[in-house]
Amino acid sequence: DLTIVDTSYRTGPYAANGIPFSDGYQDYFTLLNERDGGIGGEHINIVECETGYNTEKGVECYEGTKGDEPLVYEPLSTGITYQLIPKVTADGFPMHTLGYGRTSAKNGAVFRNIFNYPANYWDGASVAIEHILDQEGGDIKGKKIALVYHNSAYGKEPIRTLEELAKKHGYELSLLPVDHPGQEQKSQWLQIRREKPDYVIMWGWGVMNQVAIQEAVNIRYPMDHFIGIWWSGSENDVLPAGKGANGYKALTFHNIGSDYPVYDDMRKYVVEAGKAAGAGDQLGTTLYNRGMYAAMLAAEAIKTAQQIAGTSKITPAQMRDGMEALEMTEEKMAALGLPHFGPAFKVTCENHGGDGYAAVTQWDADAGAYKMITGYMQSDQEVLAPLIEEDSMAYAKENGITPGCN
Amino acid sequence: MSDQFLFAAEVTLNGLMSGVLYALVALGFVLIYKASGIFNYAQGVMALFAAMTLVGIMDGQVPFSHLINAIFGTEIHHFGWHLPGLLAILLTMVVMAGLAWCVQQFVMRHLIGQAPIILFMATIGLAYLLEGVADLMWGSEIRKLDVGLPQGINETIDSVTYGMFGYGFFIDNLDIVATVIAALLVIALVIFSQYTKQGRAMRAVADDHQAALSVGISLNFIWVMVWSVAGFVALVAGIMWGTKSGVQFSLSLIALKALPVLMLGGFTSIPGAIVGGLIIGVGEKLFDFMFGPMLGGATENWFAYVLALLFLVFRPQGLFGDRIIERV
Amino acid sequence: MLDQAEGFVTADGRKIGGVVMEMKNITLRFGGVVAIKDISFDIREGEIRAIIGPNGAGKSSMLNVISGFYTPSEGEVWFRGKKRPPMRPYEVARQGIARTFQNIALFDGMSVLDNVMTGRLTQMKAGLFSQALWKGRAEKEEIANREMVERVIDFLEIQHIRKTPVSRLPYGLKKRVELARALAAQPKLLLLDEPMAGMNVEEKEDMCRFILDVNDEFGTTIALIEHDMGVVMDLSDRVVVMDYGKKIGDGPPDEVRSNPDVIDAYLGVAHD
Amino acid sequence: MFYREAGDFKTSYLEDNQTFPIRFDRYRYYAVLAVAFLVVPFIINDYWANAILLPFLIYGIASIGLNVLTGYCGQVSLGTGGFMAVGAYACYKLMTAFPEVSMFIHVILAGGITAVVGVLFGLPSLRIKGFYLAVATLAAQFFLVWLFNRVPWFYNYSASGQISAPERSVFGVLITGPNAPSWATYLFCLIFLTLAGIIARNLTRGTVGRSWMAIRDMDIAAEIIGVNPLRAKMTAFAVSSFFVGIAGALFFSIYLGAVEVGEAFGIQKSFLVLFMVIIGGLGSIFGSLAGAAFLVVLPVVLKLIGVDILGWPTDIVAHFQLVIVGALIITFLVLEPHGIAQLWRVIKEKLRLWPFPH
Amino acid sequence: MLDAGSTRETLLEVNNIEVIYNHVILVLKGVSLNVPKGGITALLGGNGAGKTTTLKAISNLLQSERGEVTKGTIRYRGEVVQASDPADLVRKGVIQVMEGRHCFEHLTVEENLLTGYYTRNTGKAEMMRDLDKVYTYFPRLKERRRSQAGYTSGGEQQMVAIGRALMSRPETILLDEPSMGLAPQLVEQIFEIVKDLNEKEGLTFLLAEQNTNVALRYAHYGYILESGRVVMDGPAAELRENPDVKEFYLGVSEEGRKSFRDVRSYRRRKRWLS
Ligand SMILES: Nc1ncnc2c1ncn2[C@@H]1O[C@H](COP(=O)(O)OP(=O)(O)OP(=O)(O)O)[C@@H](O)[C@H]1O
Ligand SMILES: Nc1ncnc2c1ncn2[C@@H]1O[C@H](COP(=O)(O)OP(=O)(O)OP(=O)(O)O)[C@@H](O)[C@H]1O
Ligand SMILES: [Mg+2]
Ligand SMILES: [Mg+2]
Repeated sequence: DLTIVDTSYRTGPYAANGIPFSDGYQDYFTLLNERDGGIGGEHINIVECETGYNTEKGVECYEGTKGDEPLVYEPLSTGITYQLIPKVTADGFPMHTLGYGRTSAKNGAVFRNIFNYPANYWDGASVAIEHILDQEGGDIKGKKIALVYHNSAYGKEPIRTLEELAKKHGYELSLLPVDHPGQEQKSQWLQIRREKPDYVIMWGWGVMNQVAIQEAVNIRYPMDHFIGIWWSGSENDVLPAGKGANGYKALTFHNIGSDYPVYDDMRKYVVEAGKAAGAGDQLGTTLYNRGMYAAMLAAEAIKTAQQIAGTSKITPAQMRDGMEALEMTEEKMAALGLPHFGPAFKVTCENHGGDGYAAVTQWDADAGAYKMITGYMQSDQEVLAPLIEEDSMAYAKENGITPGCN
Repeated sequence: MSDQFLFAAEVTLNGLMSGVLYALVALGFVLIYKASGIFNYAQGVMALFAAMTLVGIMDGQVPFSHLINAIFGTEIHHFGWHLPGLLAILLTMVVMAGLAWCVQQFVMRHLIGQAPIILFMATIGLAYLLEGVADLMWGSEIRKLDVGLPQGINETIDSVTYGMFGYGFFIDNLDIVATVIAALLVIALVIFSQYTKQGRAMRAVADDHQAALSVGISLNFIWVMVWSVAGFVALVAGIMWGTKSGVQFSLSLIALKALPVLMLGGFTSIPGAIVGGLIIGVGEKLFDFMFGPMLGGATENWFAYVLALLFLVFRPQGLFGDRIIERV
Repeated sequence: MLDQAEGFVTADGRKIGGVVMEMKNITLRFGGVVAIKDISFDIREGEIRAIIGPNGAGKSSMLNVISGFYTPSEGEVWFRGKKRPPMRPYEVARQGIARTFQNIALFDGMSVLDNVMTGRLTQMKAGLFSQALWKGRAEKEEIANREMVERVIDFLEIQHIRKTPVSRLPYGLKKRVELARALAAQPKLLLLDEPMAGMNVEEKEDMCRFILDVNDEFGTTIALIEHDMGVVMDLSDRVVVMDYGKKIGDGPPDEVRSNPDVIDAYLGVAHD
Repeated sequence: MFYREAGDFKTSYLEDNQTFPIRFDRYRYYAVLAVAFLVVPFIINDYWANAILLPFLIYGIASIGLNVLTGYCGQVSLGTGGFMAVGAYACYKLMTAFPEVSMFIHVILAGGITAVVGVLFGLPSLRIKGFYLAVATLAAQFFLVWLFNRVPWFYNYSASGQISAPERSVFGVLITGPNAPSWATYLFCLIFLTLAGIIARNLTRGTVGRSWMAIRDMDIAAEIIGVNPLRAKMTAFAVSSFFVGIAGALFFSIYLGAVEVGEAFGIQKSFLVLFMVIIGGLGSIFGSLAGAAFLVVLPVVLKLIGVDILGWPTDIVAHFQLVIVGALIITFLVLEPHGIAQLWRVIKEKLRLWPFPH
Repeated sequence: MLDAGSTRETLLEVNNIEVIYNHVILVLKGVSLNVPKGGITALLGGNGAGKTTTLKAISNLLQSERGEVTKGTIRYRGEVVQASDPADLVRKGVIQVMEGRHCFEHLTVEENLLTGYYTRNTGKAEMMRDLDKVYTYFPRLKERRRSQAGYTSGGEQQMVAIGRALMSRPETILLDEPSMGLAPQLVEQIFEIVKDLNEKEGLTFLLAEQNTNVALRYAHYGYILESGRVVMDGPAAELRENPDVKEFYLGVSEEGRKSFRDVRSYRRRKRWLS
């Protein structure tokens, strides 16, 4: 048996987002267990631990589960991630933060046990600008871009990148923080209404997303000029605003919808067999897909690790090596029944974060679904790489880590 | 007129409207405080519970379905009906009255004559309980609430003001509705508490449980009544806020927006809730408008509290609160 | 008989000294209500001074003015020959004025002992650090004051309830604890607001005994409000009579008792 | 007669004044201390330390602090989270600025800084009372959190705005960072809790304590009796914030290791500590600890029963947990409004009379 | 005639009740009382004897003080009323004037009085008539009708409390220390009112009083309570003549009333029990 811990949150302020993600994450492993008899013959044992998006409970979950020798942690909370970075490093567990967490963990030479492939926040910020550039025919000099962000470590992540990119592309960036929980955003949106920025980028989570989109609809902000990060891009976020939300854009680093062969198996082996983690009604939603994607990446890493270690019963340390050697290719994804589901990338010790590919989706209110409207675009590595270097080295210095790959 | 000025005017107007929404939540607090001297921590959760129940009833969701399914392995989710908003609201009111009865029967009745802080604590317990029950009953997904309230920019005001100043004012239709409802509620509640026998009894209860009992006021009745009314107010607040942001856990956090309003207006004053709401609404919006950029924004959360605090230093019972009796 | 400067000697031979406290033309208003109208009177060293009058006459308000809780709208308070500037009640307490309250104001959450110990707060000076470590001054002071307080407790015969929370005590005992708390402060001037309300004759007798003993043994000056005419007439050396905020009589008990205004406004029938 | 105090005579006021006047209590207290200091460190493991004991010890300190203010001095405060944040950030700044200085000193200094801030925010209490004050203290909560979020100096200009504790040791033993052994972190916090308990107890049984309680029970009468309300309230705010600040410093440096201010020290924290104090018992040091233990341990136990033993889905367990905690709070209050401490007192009184009903 | 008046019919019957506070403090140890219809019954006794507790037990107000009646029964007109809601009891005609006033501080004097009318539904005109009646009893209240009760003097609050009870037109009034804090004139006046109501309207009174002197002058029958037990009872006239009562409760010994100044030596009270 191999153990996977799912630190989920099905209660509290972010439950609506935590549930589909966790469902997808668990269902994929259940599928492997049911259909393939596990990975490499090893049954996957899922241990779920409820964090309520609360760091202390996250720590408790970690301490409570680490005795089970789980292969990887996926906390789905930037706060818990920061908590666990030193702990997992000391205890030798790998941790994967899929599109969240500490961006500079991309530098695997410093963050040996932390992985944040295939994309991180800074990639997100960069791709959003990339998309705007596309829309504007490559020139956004003098354009106004507003960032509406959750006033927390998470929300502040893209600021540095956007500022750097502003220097490069010559747009004007204005910052509009929204305090937790973000139920009331009138002043931010009145300001947007007055200043009429050409684009609005959003870094929100939870109720902040819904309110922002509703307010944008209210002031009749052109929705196709409103771009959210992937954590602001779930169905939950647009549904309360109804038809008005049509045209809203959000980033993603994986595909959406349930139009993949793997879903047939999923229905057959998991949902209809009554083995689904949740109600089984979330298949194909953005966050469910993201959870499943995370599970799939973990499963592939396990396979890689098994190959390297030459044994099916791997340890967390071997899992770490497997993750560091993970290579996602189109063929692999197609074979899994998930063709083109995410970007192809290859993890190395120097690069724990993938290549920073992301795409843009757009909400179609009539169809009630997001649609991919672009292919995967790469973030501006030229700008990002030095930033990551700088931040990770600062961390290394503060914590007395000698960066290195062996 | 300068642009800056017009914009400030627009911000002010919108601040007033947000203030009304805060006041709607604050009203529930005031009612219960007035009738029992209890600071009802559960008011926010009640709004959440009411809104969830309303949506659940409208959509014909089976209560506790997740739990039932988990235990019995069944697959039930929906009754398969869709009720019109008004009917669902009526049914929700019945549920809220039931809740009020339970609160009275299982909590308040046993705590007659206790110190305010202990009653406060009991409402904390209630908040936990209710939150858990709401989740078990209706699940934690975000749901859209649409009882047919208009939403979005009010075209008339926009075009009229455009004609007048060359700058169209933004006013949300939902806010207008909220204002009307709040005004009606306040008038009704003021009349009730100030001029009726039950209202007088309610205030008597707040002062002294024992003495109220001794003159024959039935605390049971008063509390069921007041909690029902507070439940109704919570429902109204839940509908307004739920329409804005969808029905979800965070609705229970709107209580935090109501607290400074409460302080400013006075815990015991119904009109105070409205006036306090308006002041806080305008204050925080204008402050953010004028000093936000300088201070790095997101000042709203603390500004309301600091404003209320400064104000209280000069008038410790809030604007319209009952004078705090200090005698020996 | 009254010699303004020197004081006088009472029938039973106690010597009453000079003026300690003098109220000059005190007026007190609350919004529209005039609780006290232009009242002057004095209290002499060592005497028992009674204030009487119908309900709502302004007696308690007068005590509140003396103890600094109300600031008079007009008029002056002279204490020990000096005009008293406006001060906070606790500063007044530190000058040696202690009191009891009409509606018992004990500290409900504390035991009788602790309540009485609060009476000594004005005397305790140990710093926070010393108290935190319970060493040095704090400990010594605590014990010294405890001894003093135990004497008061013995004196008032409340030893048996020393450790009882006051909220559980019956009314009468609460009044006694209040007196104990005031006495613990070893005041120069003791103000008592209806100390005997709600007591039966026997308890009143005890209470009178205590009051007289305090007055005798420590020479404490006492100002007291009481509705029981028997008590007032027997105990007090001089009586002020108030009615609707005005002073309608002032003098030795016998004189007051036969004052027609007083009979009219307060006593009803001439009391025996 | 399980519990006896008869035959336990006191011959001096000194003895009568001690913390545990009853011999039986005193022995039990020594026994608990002995186990906590001499036995637990040897059997502790990471899970017990990080999931249960550290949070218990730290919340214990915080709730002793809040109990001083709320339970003893009657000033209800909802600013605890904000004050804990002050302690945490003070500790962080001190740790990074003076790496060689002992953590003991940093933690105590952090407490001191918090005390100053606490006094500042306590000033309005001279005018504002009751629930008005409670709500007013939220101003401190929100303002402080906003400030720490806003001013980069506080988080040493780190990109994410988080602060994380560098490794520090005391007497050569690591006590912060992931490699700190759990017995060391445990002992470190335990020492602070013990000190806090003793100091709080000494203060509350002496002069300041009485002036606090006088203010709590009837502030006007207290002032007329001679209690200086300014002094009483400000010392209460100072002492309370001192403890809360220490708790915040430990919470950040020893327990979590990295915090984001809004999340770790948000309003939820303020409420949590207040719940502990009220459930445990206002005006009781033992109550503070009991309340902390209750709210730290209960969820863990419920989770254990629900998930591990009954095997229910985690979300249902989590929801039930809310229901059960809520119902328990209410039941407790109905049974005994003055908290666990009072419940304990009543049980003792009953035991003393046992087997007679009264 | 004062000492007659009462009828044979027992209205309120307290049978051997025991009251415990806080689960542990036993306060009443078997108290039995009979209150005849149309009579004035006095409950006398020293501090802490349990008078207030007895009255609260009757009117069911103990619950909020964490006290409970653990033994015995209380009947009103033959009906067991222990379990009923205090409000029901008021509707049945029993109202209590609590010790220590208990006014509604934030309500005005007039509003306080009107709360007494809560259980009645006889219309506004009736209400105003009753209000006027209370004002004629207590003219001082009329002057202060618009003031917040919390700011009125102690005696005024006592008047409010009594007036409030009268507003409910009860059949039986439980008066707890009505004379406390009232000026002598007013004490007489209140007892005159009691007598008046008793004789003219046939109201029944149970009054706990420390002012034994006055109480026994107006009451028909008296019970004396000592540490939770009834130690003596009898018609008021008899009690007045009892030497012990005379000495300890009326303050008169063989030599007649003595000055408070002269009670030099401490005397230990003679206990009837224990
Ligand atoms: N703080 C206040 N605000 C308004 N009115 C007040 C205040 N304090 C006292 N009064 C009024 O002043 C008058 C005098 O009150 P005070 O308490 O001094 O009377 P008293 O002589 O002590 O009467 P009693 O014998 O009934 O206690 C009363 O009518 C009372 O209502
Ligand atoms: N809430 C309570 N908790 C505990 N004990 C109480 C409580 N209330 C009263 N007692 C106790 O009950 C006993 C009787 O009190 P009660 O108030 O009935 O006396 P009382 O006869 O009315 O005295 P008084 O004349 O002083 O009013 C007292 O010894 C008192 O200590
Ligand atoms: Mg008075
Ligand atoms: Mg009594």
